[in-house]
Parts: sequence; structure tokens; C-alpha cells
Amino acid sequence: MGIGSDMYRQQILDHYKNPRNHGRLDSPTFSHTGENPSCGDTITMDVQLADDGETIERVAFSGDGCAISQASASMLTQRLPGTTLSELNEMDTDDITEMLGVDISPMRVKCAVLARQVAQDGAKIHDGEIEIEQTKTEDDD
Amino acid sequence: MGIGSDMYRQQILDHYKNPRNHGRLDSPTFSHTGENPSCGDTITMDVQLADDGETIERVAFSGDGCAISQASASMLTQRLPGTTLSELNEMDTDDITEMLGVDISPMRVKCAVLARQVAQDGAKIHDGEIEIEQTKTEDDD
Amino acid sequence: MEAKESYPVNVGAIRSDFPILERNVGGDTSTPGEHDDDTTPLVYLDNAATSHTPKQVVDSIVEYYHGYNSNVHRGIHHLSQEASIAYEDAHDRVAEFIGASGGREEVAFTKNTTEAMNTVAYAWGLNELSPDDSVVLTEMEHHASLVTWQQIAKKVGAEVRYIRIDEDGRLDMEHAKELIDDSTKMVSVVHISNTLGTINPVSDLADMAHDVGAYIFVDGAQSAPTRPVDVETIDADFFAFSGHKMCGPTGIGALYGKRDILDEMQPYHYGGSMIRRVTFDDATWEDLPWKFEAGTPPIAQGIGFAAAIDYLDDIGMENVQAHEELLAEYAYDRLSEFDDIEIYGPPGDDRGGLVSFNLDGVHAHDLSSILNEQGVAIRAGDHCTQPLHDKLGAAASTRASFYIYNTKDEVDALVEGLDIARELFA
Amino acid sequence: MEAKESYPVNVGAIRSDFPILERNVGGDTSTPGEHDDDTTPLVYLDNAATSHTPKQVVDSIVEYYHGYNSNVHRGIHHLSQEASIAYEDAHDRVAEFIGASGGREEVAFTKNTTEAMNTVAYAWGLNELSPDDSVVLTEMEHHASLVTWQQIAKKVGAEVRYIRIDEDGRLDMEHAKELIDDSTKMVSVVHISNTLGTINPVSDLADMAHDVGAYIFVDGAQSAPTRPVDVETIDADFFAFSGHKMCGPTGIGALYGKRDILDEMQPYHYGGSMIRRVTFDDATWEDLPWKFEAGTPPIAQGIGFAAAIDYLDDIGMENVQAHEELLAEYAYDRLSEFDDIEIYGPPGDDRGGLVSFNLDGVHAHDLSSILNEQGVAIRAGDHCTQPLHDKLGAAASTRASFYIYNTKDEVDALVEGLDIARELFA
Ligand SMILES: Cc1ncc(COP(=O)(O)O)c(C=O)c1O
Ligand SMILES: Cc1ncc(COP(=O)(O)O)c(C=O)c1O
Repeated sequence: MGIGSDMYRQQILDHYKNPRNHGRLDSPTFSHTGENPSCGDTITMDVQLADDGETIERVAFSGDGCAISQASASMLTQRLPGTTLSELNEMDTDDITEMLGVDISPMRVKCAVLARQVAQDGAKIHDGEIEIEQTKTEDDD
Repeated sequence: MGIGSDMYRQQILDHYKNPRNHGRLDSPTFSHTGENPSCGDTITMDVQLADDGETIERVAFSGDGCAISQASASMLTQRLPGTTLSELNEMDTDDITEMLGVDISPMRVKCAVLARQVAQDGAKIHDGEIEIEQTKTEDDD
Repeated sequence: MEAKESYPVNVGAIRSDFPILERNVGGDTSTPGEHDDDTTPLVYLDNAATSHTPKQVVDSIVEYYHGYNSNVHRGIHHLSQEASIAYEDAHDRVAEFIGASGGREEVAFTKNTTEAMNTVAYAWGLNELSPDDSVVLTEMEHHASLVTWQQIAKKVGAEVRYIRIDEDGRLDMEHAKELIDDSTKMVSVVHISNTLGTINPVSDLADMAHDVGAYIFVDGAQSAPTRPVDVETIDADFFAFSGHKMCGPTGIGALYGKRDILDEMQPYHYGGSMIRRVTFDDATWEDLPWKFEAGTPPIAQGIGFAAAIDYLDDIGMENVQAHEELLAEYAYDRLSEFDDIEIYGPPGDDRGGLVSFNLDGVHAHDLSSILNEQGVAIRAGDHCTQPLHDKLGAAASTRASFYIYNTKDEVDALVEGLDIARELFA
Repeated sequence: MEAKESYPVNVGAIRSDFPILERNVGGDTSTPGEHDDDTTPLVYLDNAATSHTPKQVVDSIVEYYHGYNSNVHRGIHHLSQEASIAYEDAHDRVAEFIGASGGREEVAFTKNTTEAMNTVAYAWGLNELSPDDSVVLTEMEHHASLVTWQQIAKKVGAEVRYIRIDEDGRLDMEHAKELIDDSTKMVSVVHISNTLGTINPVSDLADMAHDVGAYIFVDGAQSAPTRPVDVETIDADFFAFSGHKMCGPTGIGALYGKRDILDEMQPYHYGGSMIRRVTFDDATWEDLPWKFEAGTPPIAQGIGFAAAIDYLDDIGMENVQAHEELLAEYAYDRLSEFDDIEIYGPPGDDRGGLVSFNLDGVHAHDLSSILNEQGVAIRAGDHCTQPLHDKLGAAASTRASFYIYNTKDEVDALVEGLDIARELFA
């Protein structure tokens, strides 16, 4: 245990303090917003697809909340470009933990996966697979 | 422990099997009925007062129920004549236990005191002190 | 009391898990927990009222309080994480036990079966029933179901109908067909009667209910503890049972509901943990099952409930059922030897593990007192089925009910106790 | 952690009654009860959410299950007598603790404070409130009261009014005077705010309610555990609190009501034990308090609740209060040293034993996680007062709350933990 934190490693704090791709895209292919009611975290993800309609080209996020949720969103905006929507949909909690590079304690997993969930739901709405207004993270994600 | 029962001594069983003063009086000064809902015991007490309007002259009971409730009523019809209404009103649970001559287990006390309670409530209604239709035995008697 | 014979379950080993079975009774009862003056060995035959609690379950509760006691949900600190995981997992464990494939989302913890019934009656019934509707019950419903639906129906002006029982205490299924019609919105039936021991054809009743678009609520208070239950095979819309009747703690029960139905149902109790967003003007609700668990839940009890289910599953519910059937049949046969005994309900080879009866000339309460003086604990009264008792023409009855630790010897002790009552009341 | 200083209570002796305080935290939380990988000493400051449970209380529960477990009421056999006496006496014990001279008839056991509130809202509110009526709450109500009255009021069309809080988090009593008028039928107020620590003038509010013929419901979830309470001095019509916040088990709480009011109130949950006579057509109700306890009650939990009260009374509620005040003031003072901390609620010398605050630039959930890594257990979130948090302009806050086993050293551990958060987030 360094300065006393397992979960708040340098990388996470760096992304929290200096979020990458923060803001809105000018003309996203789709946008979606979600919240984690128990924490009050909110995230909006803007996604722009390549011409193939399948490959993610650019991602931006905006929102508010704890370091875990915001850092996770920031990292995701770097990670997603180049992957396809179906690869996005296959991402699970382990992929997020790996991306974050730290063990997330069970009660904070909701924060960590919010951004991914928002992106996935946004993609599904875009594909016409589901119809929801807002995403919220579920316990048993 | 005789034949295996502390509570069902000969006297109680005798009063149960051969109830004294069982039936109704022709012209009681007052009558009252009560029940012990948890056991299904019911007792009606008919009381006839002497001309002083205070001394109990005759008592009869009718009803249905367990041996404890019926034997207690039977004994009470023998015990009350000659006492006054105010003496009746002073009778408490100990007096009944003494009259029965056995220890009554806590969950059966309601059965044991039903007849006394009916007689007391009948007297109080007669005196205009209370207005109730039926007596039921209470837990914390 | 040693098990000398072979039983479907290992009675000797099981009994050693229940310290209470070693105690004597008969002394002064006014100081609970002090047993010095107790000298009569206990024969406990009141399991339909509540079962005893094995060491394993009590230990799980002690382990909770002394090891990881904390409030659940949303707590970020270590203890709250441990408690939340254990409490939430307990829901999955209960769901698995009754074959609810939806897991925790289909199982809300309640205080007992009664609260589960009231939850549906208030949250669904009060909102959905109207004056033209009917609720179909049976004549053998427990007050938990009978009084609840009766009173909720009164509030909304709906009709209550009772499926008749026949001479053997079985449901008249022809009558059921007549009663369950297009007006019917809810059929609430007891799975195993706690008075008659009748095992009701709940799956057939579910079909009849579903054919007219009604829901079926199966009261599993006596079935879940005593045999394998699969709510999806029954096709029950709701199913409820209590921890305290199946080796679990008091203060905990479960309401199963099909996920779609629970999802659409309004919440019932309001407060913490069941909300998502609250403003001064309005509120929105948490996901299942938390929507139905307002306030700090019975955490230790939920964890103990799961431990009880582990305990029973280790024995095997098929074995529990076989043991119940063996003792029910044995008791039925032994009591049938006597002309002065009236037994209620179906024959010994077709009933749950309990026998209610009356001994001629001895009031049930007197009989219970006399048996108690022999150490035999049975229940006397109306067993929360007063209208059924009225119909049987008995103000009360005496009920012996069995569980995994009971033996034939204990049934014999009951039968011998009857002789003492006969002699006293001769 | 040894208590090196002198406190109003004997912290050292008290701590030895709570085995959980000896444990370490910090390891894997997915296997509750296994602590091998835990290495950080626990500093438990989440007592407003739930308190820990001393050996004496846990022992009383074990003694019940292994010694005299049985269903209560009406059971004639020995075990049922012992359990009934203990369970019923527990009501008297609770009544005595809060100064209810009516004894058990004025105290119904519930699952928790939330159920007590819902019981009155449904059994009284749903029947008695009409569209012209108003219910007066405060802006600092817990969801248990706020959401419950809000939703019941919606059902009946009544109005809900909120007494404003001032800058210090105290009730604006002038505003209260304006709001409580002839339309008011219920005033429901929290005795001590679980977020602000404010101690409300409930006795004055009771007078104001009674002046207009309204009832007052005092939410005692945070007051009954932490100071002497006398419901008759307050002149509360209803009062509710939870066992788990005062050394007692989960799954138990109490609803106090003045006898006359409870007597006239309709029952709420239907089922066994709460009825007197039942027919297929209708039912009549048991005496108080059983009318409000349907089904098999939380027996072990009621008995454990009484044991918790014995435990607290041995310490003395005046001493508990003094200890709470000492730690609240100390924590308030220490946290006030820092400019980057915002504390909510009244000053340190006039509050209950809890302090909610935020550290600039660190989200409450992050702060809680970081403190947790130091072993410090605090709560982060809205503490079931979302509308209040909206008003405070904070999505969440961090709350440290104290009880009889806490020390100043533990407050210091909290304050030191903040430094680590500051460094990380600098
Ligand atoms: C002020 C207040 N009221 C009500 C409650 C609800 O208590 P419970 O969750 O035990 O029902 C709490 C505790 O969370 C509280 O602090
Ligand atoms: C058939 C049946 N239903 C419901 C109940 C009520 O269960 P509880 O008292 O645990 O709510 C019982 C037990 O008394 C029962 O036997």
C-alpha cells in the first residue's frame, strides 16, 4: 500500500484530474446519458462512428461524479476508438477492471462500469435493439 | 405428580364433570356473559341479590369450554353466596387460584379467571359503572 | 431420545444439532432460560407453529453480529460490503431453493409469510381490485390469507369466494371450477393445510387461475419447509413462506413473485433503500427486489435464513419429505386405533407431516395441558383457521406436527399421554 | 484501541463487550466471515446507520434459540409459555425505556422504524386523511417519514408541507407556526436529524400540533439510542425507533402510540395473532398491542431488543448522551480546523453524536473509499435525506457517527485519513 490507497492509483487520479476527451462532440453518431443513482454519478457519452457504421472513430464524455466513474469514462474514450460496436458490446466488468488497472471494491463496481454501460446502451439504442431513455447501473452487472 | 397432572386435581375434575349450580336462574338480579376468545370458552353467570341489593344470594352458570374454565365457574357459584358485591369486586387472580387449589399455568390463567371476570363485569354493569356487552378475559388480568 | 430405527434422515445426527431438544420441561415457566426445576424430557411436536433452530444457523447469526455486522446497500466501507454481499446473496440462495430462475430479483424478504401476503394484498390488491372482481380462497385458508383478502376485498368492494372442502378435507375441484371465473383476479390457496394436512393441487389451480387471467398466490408456509418446491413447475405467480418454520430465525420470510409481475407492481412500504430519487414532491423506485424492502432490512435474519436452507439442502428435501410422510402416517395409524379420537383431514398416506384431532370429552386445551405435563408439546386451538374449525364443528383441535428430528417414539409418547387424559376425564 | 482518557462511560469495558471491534479489515470482502487477509484495525464510525451488538444481546438470542424457542401467544406447552412471557415482557421493557406508562399496550413491535411509520400512514393516514387535510413534515425528514407521508398524501389527495431549515440546519419555528394550521392532521418530525445532527424541539412542535387538533409522530430512530427519552414529557402521539441502532438485533423496531389512539386505529396487517374472531364473512381484532402484530412476530429479536435496553440502561442513558455530546463536539472542533471542509448542521455543542461534511474536491464516495482503506468506516451518500441534500447543494456527504464504544483517538484517525485523501487528490 503506497500512500495508502489501492484503488486510487496514479493513473486513475490522473484521468480524474485531467480527463481526456472531456466535453461534447460536434456531430456524434449517437449520444447517451446514464446515472448511478446511489452515488449521484452521471455520464454522457458521445460516439462518432466511421463510415462503415460499425467502427468507433471518436468518443467524448461529460458528466459529474466520483473519481472512479469519471476516470473510467476518460479511459474508455481512449480505449474505444478503433474497436467495433460489437466489440464494445462484448466488454464486461473484467475488461473495465483491467483497463483501470486496480481492484475495484464491490460497492464501487457500479461507478466503474457506468461509462461502459452508457456506451453500450447508446449503441443498442442506435441499433434499434432497445428503447430506454436513460441508463442506470444495476447491482448484478 | 400423581396420575401425572398437577393442574387437573380431583376437585377440579369433579366440578367439571358434575358442575354445581349449572343452568339459569328464574329471575336473576343480573346476568352477564363472557368469552375467552383464544380458548373458545364461554360463561354466563346469573346472580340473584338479597333485598339489601348488595349481598349475593344465589348464583348459577352456564356455558361451554375447557375443564379449568367450567370448574372455576362451578366453584365460584358455591363461593359467592353470602359475599357482597364489593367483596366480589375485590377478588383477584390469587383468590381464584386459592379457590381452585392448584397452580394454574400462565397460559391457562385466562380460563381460570373468566367466570370471576364475568361476575364482576355483570355487577359493574348492574351498578351502572361500566357499559359493555360482553366480557373477554385480558392477558394482564 | 435416540433413534433406534432407520429413518429417511439421520435423526440421531440431526438431533445433536439442536441443543434445545436435550432440555427438560415442567418447572416454573416465569423465568425463561432458567431450567433448574425442569425434570421432564421434552417431546416437541409443535413444528407447524415453529421449528427449532440448529447450531449451524444460530452460529451464522452470531458470526454476523460479532464478525461483520453493518447496515447494507450503498455502504462503501468494508463491513458494509461484507454484510451487503451476504444479505444480497441470501436472496439468491432462497430463490434457488424454490426454483426461481430469476434469482434475487424475484425474492423480497419479509418479516414472515403474513407480511408477504399483506404486501401483495395492499400493493397489488388495493390498487388493482374493483367491485366487480372476485378473489377465490379455500375454506382451509390460514388467517394470514383468509383475513387479509377478506379485509382488502371489503375495502375495494370485491367478492370473496371459498372453495369447499369435502369429507376428507380435500378441495372440491368441481366447486373450484365453478368459482374461478372471468371475474376472478386472484386465487390464493394454501399449499399444505396447517390444520388438515391436505396437500392441495396447486398446479391445477394455477392453470385454472391462468385460464381466466387471474394470478395465483400459493401460501407455502407449510410446504417449503417440508418438501422440494419448484415455483416454476407449480407456475405460481406468488409464493410465500417463513424462515422460522424451516430451521431459520424468527423475523424473516420470503415473498416470491414472477419478475414481470413484481416489476409492474407498485411498491408498498416507503422509506430508505427502496427509492431511487426523492424530491420534496415525488419519488421513484429502486430495482427489484429492493423496491419491496423499505428501511433497514432483517439482515442477520436473512443471512440465517440462507444458512437454514443450506442446512436443509444438506439433508436433502426429498429426505425431509420422506421423513415427514413416515411420521404422519405412523401418527395417523396410531391415533386411528382409538374410537374416541376424531382425526381431521385426509388419510395417513396422503398428507403433510401433521395430524389434528380431538379426544372425546376432553377439551383440546385441557388435553394440551395434560400432555404438557408429560413433556409433550403440541398445539391446541384453532391453528389460525377459525372458519374451518366452525365448519368442522370443533371450537378447537389438538395438533401434532413433525419435523426432521422427530421419531416414532415421540409419537408413542403422545399416544400414551392420551391415556392419562382419558383416565383423568373418565 | 484502548481508552486512555476518561469518558462519561467506561469505554474500555464497553469495547470488550463487542468482539467485532477487535477485528481487522481491508482484505477481500467477498467471503463474509473470513478475515484472514484483513490487516487494518477497524475504526467504526457508522453508528447512525447501525450500531454494533454486544455479547450480552447476542447471548440472549442464542439462549432463546437453544433454550426456549417456540411460537408465542396461545401456546399452552412449556416452551411456548416461556417464549410468550419473554416476548410479551419485552414490550413492557421497551415501554418503560421510553416512559410509556401504558406498558405493552402502547408498544407494538415492528421490523424497524420504517415499518412503524408505514403502519401509521396506512392504518391511520389512508383511512383518516382527506383532500382538504395537510401533513406537516420538515425539510430534514428521513425518507422513512418523507416518502411515506408524501406517497400516502398523494393517494388521498392531501397536501404535504415542509418546515424550512435555517442556515444552521435548525427548524424555522416561525415557519412551523405558519404551516401548522387547522387543515393539519399530522405533524411528523425527526427528533434528531440523521444528517444534520439537529435536535428538534419536538415538545414545542407537539404543542403546536395539539393546538390545531393534529397528531404528532416523532421519529426517534436517532434519539432513542442516544439519550433519555420520555414520550409523555414530549407528549408525542406516536414515536418510533429501531433496535439495530441501539445495540439490538436487526429486524426489530417499536411503534409507540398513545393507548386511546391505538385503540381507535384500524389494524393494518391481517393474519394470525391479531384477530379475535374470524368467520368466512368478517373478523374482529385482538387487544393492544397484538392487533398490530400479525403473524409470527420477530420473537428472538424482540427478546434481544429488551436485552439491548437492559445493556444501555446499565450504562445509563444520561451517560450515553454525555459521551455522544463529547465526541460530537470533539469531532466538530477537529473538522472545523480545516478550511477545505464544509460541515452541515448546528454547532458542535448543540447536536446529536454525528457530523456530516464534505471535503473540497473529493467526492464523498471517494473519500469513504480512501478512509475505508485506512480502516475508518464512515457513511457516504445522501443518508436517506435526498431532498435535504439537494437543498444543501451537495449530491452526497460524508458522515461520521459515534456510539458508546468510540474514542477521541478514533476521531483523530478520521481526521488523519482526510490528509491522505487531500494528498491523493491534490
Ligand atoms: C432519522 C431516521 N429515521 C428513520 C430511519 C429508518 O430506520 P430503519 O432503517 O431502521 O427503519 C433512520 C435510519 O436509517 C433514521 O436515521
Ligand atoms: C399455512 C400457513 N400460512 C401462513 C402462516 C403464517 O406464517 P407466519 O406466522 O410465519 O407469518 C402459517 C403459520 O402459522 C401457516 O401454517
